[in-house]
Amino acid sequence: MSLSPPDVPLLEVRSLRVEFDAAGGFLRRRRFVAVDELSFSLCAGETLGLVGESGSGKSTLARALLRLVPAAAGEVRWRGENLFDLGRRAMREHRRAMQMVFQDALASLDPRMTIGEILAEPLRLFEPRVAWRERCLRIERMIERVGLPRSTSNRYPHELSGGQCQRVAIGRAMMSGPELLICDESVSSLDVSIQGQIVNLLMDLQAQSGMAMLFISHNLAVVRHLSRRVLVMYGGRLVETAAREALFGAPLHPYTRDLLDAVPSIGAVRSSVRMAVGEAAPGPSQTGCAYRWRCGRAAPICEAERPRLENFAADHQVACHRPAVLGYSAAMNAESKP
Amino acid sequence: MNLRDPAEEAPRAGLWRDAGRRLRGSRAAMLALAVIVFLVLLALFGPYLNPNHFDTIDWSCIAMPPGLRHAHWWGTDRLGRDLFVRTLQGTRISLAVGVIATTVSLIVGITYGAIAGFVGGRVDQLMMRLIEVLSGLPLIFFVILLTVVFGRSVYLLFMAIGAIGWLTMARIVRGQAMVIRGREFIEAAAAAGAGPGRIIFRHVVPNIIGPVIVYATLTVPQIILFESFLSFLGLGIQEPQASLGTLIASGAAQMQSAPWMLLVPGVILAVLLVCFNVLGDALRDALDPRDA
Amino acid sequence: MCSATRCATRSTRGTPSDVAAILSVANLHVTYRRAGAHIESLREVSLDVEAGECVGIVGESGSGKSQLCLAIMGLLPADAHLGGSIRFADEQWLSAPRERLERVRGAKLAMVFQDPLSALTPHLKIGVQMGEVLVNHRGVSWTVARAAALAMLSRVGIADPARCLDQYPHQLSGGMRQRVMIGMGLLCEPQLLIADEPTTSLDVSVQAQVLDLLAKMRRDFRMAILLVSHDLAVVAGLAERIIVMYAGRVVENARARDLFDRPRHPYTQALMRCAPELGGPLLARLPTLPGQPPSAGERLEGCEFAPRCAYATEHCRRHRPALEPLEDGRLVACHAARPA
Amino acid sequence: MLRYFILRLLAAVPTLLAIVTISFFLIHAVPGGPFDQEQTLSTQVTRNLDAEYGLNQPVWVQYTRYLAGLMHGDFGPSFRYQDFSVGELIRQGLPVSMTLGAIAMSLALLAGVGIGIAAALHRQRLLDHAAIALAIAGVAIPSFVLLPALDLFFGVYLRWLPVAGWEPGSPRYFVLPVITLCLPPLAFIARLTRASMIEVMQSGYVRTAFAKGLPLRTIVLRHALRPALVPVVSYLAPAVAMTMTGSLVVEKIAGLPGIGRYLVQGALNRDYTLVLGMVIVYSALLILMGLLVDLTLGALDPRVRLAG
Repeated sequence: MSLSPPDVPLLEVRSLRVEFDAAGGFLRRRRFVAVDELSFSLCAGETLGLVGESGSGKSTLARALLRLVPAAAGEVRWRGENLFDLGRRAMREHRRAMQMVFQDALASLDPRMTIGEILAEPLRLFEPRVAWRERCLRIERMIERVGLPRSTSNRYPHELSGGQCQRVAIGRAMMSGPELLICDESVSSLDVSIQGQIVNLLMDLQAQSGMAMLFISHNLAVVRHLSRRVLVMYGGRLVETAAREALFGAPLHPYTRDLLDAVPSIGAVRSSVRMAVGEAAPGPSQTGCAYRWRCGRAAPICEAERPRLENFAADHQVACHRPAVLGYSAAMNAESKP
Repeated sequence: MNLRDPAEEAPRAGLWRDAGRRLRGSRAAMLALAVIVFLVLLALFGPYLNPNHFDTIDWSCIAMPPGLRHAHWWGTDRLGRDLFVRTLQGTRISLAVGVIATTVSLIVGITYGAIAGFVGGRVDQLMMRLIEVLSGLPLIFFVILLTVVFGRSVYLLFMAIGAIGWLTMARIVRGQAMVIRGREFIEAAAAAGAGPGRIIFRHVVPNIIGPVIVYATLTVPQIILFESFLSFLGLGIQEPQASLGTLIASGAAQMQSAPWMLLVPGVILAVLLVCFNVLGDALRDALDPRDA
Repeated sequence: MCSATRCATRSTRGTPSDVAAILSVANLHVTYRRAGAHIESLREVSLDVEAGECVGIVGESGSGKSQLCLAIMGLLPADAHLGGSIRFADEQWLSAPRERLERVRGAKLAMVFQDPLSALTPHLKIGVQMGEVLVNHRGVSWTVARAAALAMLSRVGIADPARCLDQYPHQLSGGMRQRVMIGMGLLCEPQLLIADEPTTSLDVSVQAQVLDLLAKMRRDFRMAILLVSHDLAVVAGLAERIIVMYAGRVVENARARDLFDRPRHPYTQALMRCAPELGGPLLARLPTLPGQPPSAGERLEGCEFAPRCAYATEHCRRHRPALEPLEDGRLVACHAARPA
Repeated sequence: MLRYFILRLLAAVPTLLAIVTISFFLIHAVPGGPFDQEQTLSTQVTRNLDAEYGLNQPVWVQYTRYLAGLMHGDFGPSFRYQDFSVGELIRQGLPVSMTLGAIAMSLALLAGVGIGIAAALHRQRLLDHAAIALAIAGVAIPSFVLLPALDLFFGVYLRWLPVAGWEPGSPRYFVLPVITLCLPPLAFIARLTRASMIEVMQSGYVRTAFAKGLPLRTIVLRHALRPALVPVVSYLAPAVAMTMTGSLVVEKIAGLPGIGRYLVQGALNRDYTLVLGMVIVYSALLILMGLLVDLTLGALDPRVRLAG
């Protein structure tokens, strides 16, 4: 099954680049490139998974999309309109449609506000004219929608458990009826038993509202359940993008394969991992493939030339000089069967 | 209706309730608070309990030691003025001065610090440079210049002292504002669409008020001490008005012949300062959520 | 004889009947009195670790795993009240004098912590932090200690050990720090290594490396490992026996294969069901465990898991099930799991 | 490191210049002049004096002349102590004040850190409560109460030590002033050390050190002390500058010939050059201490990177 995007995608990112001032540097400022040459698009109602290890630029990407950190180059188009061209005020209007849920739910809620006040904030911002009776009603409805007891509205974040806080954070994001929800590691810090509850809640809300989701996680198993298409990031760049079946069934990039291999599993006794010992910093390198230090398949060309993200099959792109193509179609068939 | 309007409820976070409970649990803090309240009441109403006036000279009782047999319970000074009334009068002035100067430094410090800390970048650099230069100057230098200008009005003088004493407050507020700015809930508010004004007033300020209040509690005794110091140098309150500092200064000169003239105001000052410090410390501990 | 049954029979007596068990925890209670309330962080915990055995401890946050580790190490905060017994190397451990604890800790009994960045002293070079273990326990000179540290670093797979010795913790990557932590624990060739969530703060790829390292070191040093994790899959590859904890209690204690083949406690079942597997079928909804674990200080009359348990009966809510052996030797604390 | 040091010293020049400028114009803006209070002087004499010291010229001319003098290390003549230049006054008084301040601060640092550590390790026990009581007393008892009280007790009743006065080479005169001077910083340092030590002792790496079986002494000295000293060191810059430039109260009560009184008297008498000289000494010391503190912080924590 391949997804044919409509003419204008909801969100389109073109060669996005984000830089930070690196620590140190004496007179000349050194820049650290967190995200580089990143392009992808997201259609209305679609769920996109984004995986990669810490430091690969996942969170920076999410923040750059919402203009919480400035981008150095590239553009982010929302329904064809470049967000970077917007003024502050116009951007704030757009935030209504694009909301975010953070990793640490407790930290993302103002400790001095009750849950009711937290949920009321988006309404105050985007619909200030709503009467308070109506506002209360909508808060109450949202509290029920995210599966919390009514009495929660008078309580403070620190009085709730991690899972409940994440429900509140999701509720806050849903208050303004977003068309895109960015979940940045939103279930990673939760216990497994709670993780499932939150993932199901997100899926339910998406089914009800038809919003699109960008689901960022290092937990491959959860991403596999949620997303139809998956992006893999390494060192600030995309190294592979594919539909779920292709990515999990027949990964092409050595990094994707290693990542999948490294996931511990109850079922199988894990085979020893072949990754090299000296872990190079996962920051983007100036030349060549960033993954070549850890790659089992690295060749001289990997050092000389940076691989570009190229189409390998329909809806499957990879940035690798020596992708693992052997047995690709067989693996694809096996995965798409059940 | 089950749900109250969230806006009608003042932000009284659970933290505050916890802090109040912890504060009440601290015996030392409660004792200090009781002593402060007692001293404030005594300073306000105490002088009326005694028939003497603070600048009445009782020629029959020059430098009389304390005792309950005569009307001068805490003794008299070299001029025969009643020390009970003079000390309480001095306490009243010292307390007023402490509160005035702290309030002024609070207002200036919060405004300055919050702007510097939240705006950040070049504005912050510039504002901090100014603070650096100002704190390079000895405080006493300013104060002496101010005494010359404002010498007539004690309260005006101490508003001016507060206006200089805001440096540390501004630093604390800035530091807190920068910490809060980096917290995820601020980013969440920005992501949710809140503008800078709303973020500062609804999210940043309520979250920095704790350390600020603690620091204010600790500023009051500092200012009282500073006023005493100035008065001791002869720069503060003018005769026949008295503050704890002037009383101590004249007492120190007589410590061999009439030690009570040093001890009475000295003890009151020390007790007052100890209590404010204990209260401030306890408040700080109570507001520290790590110390559960 | 299966270690699980031995544990059950011995826990009541508390006498050393088997020299093979180097760690024996019996009926351990840990209580705190805070803000006027009694908070029990561990209740009736019993377990044995045999020499050379790897035991996994699994449970969600707040289930008492870390408390158990710290209790074994004798590192609980001063206001913790401990009851029961901990025997390490046939020695009563709870009442041991401080000097004795200091002599054994770091030498025969070592620990690896969750977050290696905060667990390493920021202002001391790796060489000093590793060397001091040997200087302290073996009384060797710093030169000898440094050489030993160097050898250990290359054993745990640090690419440039000489350089690493002169680096500070913040200059290393997360995986390298955890390797250093493990190497530091192994310097005196301990009989038991306690690893408290050693991979939780690491990326999956690095996690795999660290788990491999633990397995290799265990073979090389013939030591026992107590591997703690909230993730069943993490302990699956390493542990021979797995202990599942819930709300400060052991709810199931079984051989790893038995446990994964046929989890008997409803909580273990739920844990296994909830963890999404890469190879598993794609489901419309993830399986979940409803409700929340009981909060600290909350005391329930019956089984702590009853409010979230699909099989709970009135009996479960009234009477707490004891940890009792089943026919295959495993221990389970559940009324429903017991044969009628 | 050396480069950092030099850059920081260079950066201090504009700061110092700004301080001098602000002080200069501030004190000239205040009504009155150095010779106004001398009622014995006729207007003509005052005018002559003004002319002699250049006080009749516009302020900015005076300012440039003062700066030009500073370039050559000349602080100018004192208006009040007319036989002395400001440089001479400071040269005479500074050693006394600095010796006193240095002894007091060293004592405060040693005792304060020691008491702070002891209190932190015996938390909520008698020793801790005693340390807290001392700390609060140190902050709350002003020096102008403490020194007379000490004088009264040790000097007048016990006759162990001289009440006041100064004799070069005789440390007996230093004892009571030093105790008075060191108590407030001692109390503050003890309090800071206690708080940070408690926090550090709860940190992960101290727990690791315990898990390694290290004895408590090693843990405290090798693992905990350095990070615990960070807030103490940060506090030291202003405290040292303040103490070393002399305490007006202590020097006045103890009759010590330090420089503590010059700032206050200079400002009261509009002794422009003396005040500016004192401000320069104070701020230069403050800036230097700030630099030393930053270098020390870098040594205490390798993660701190010294960047210009």
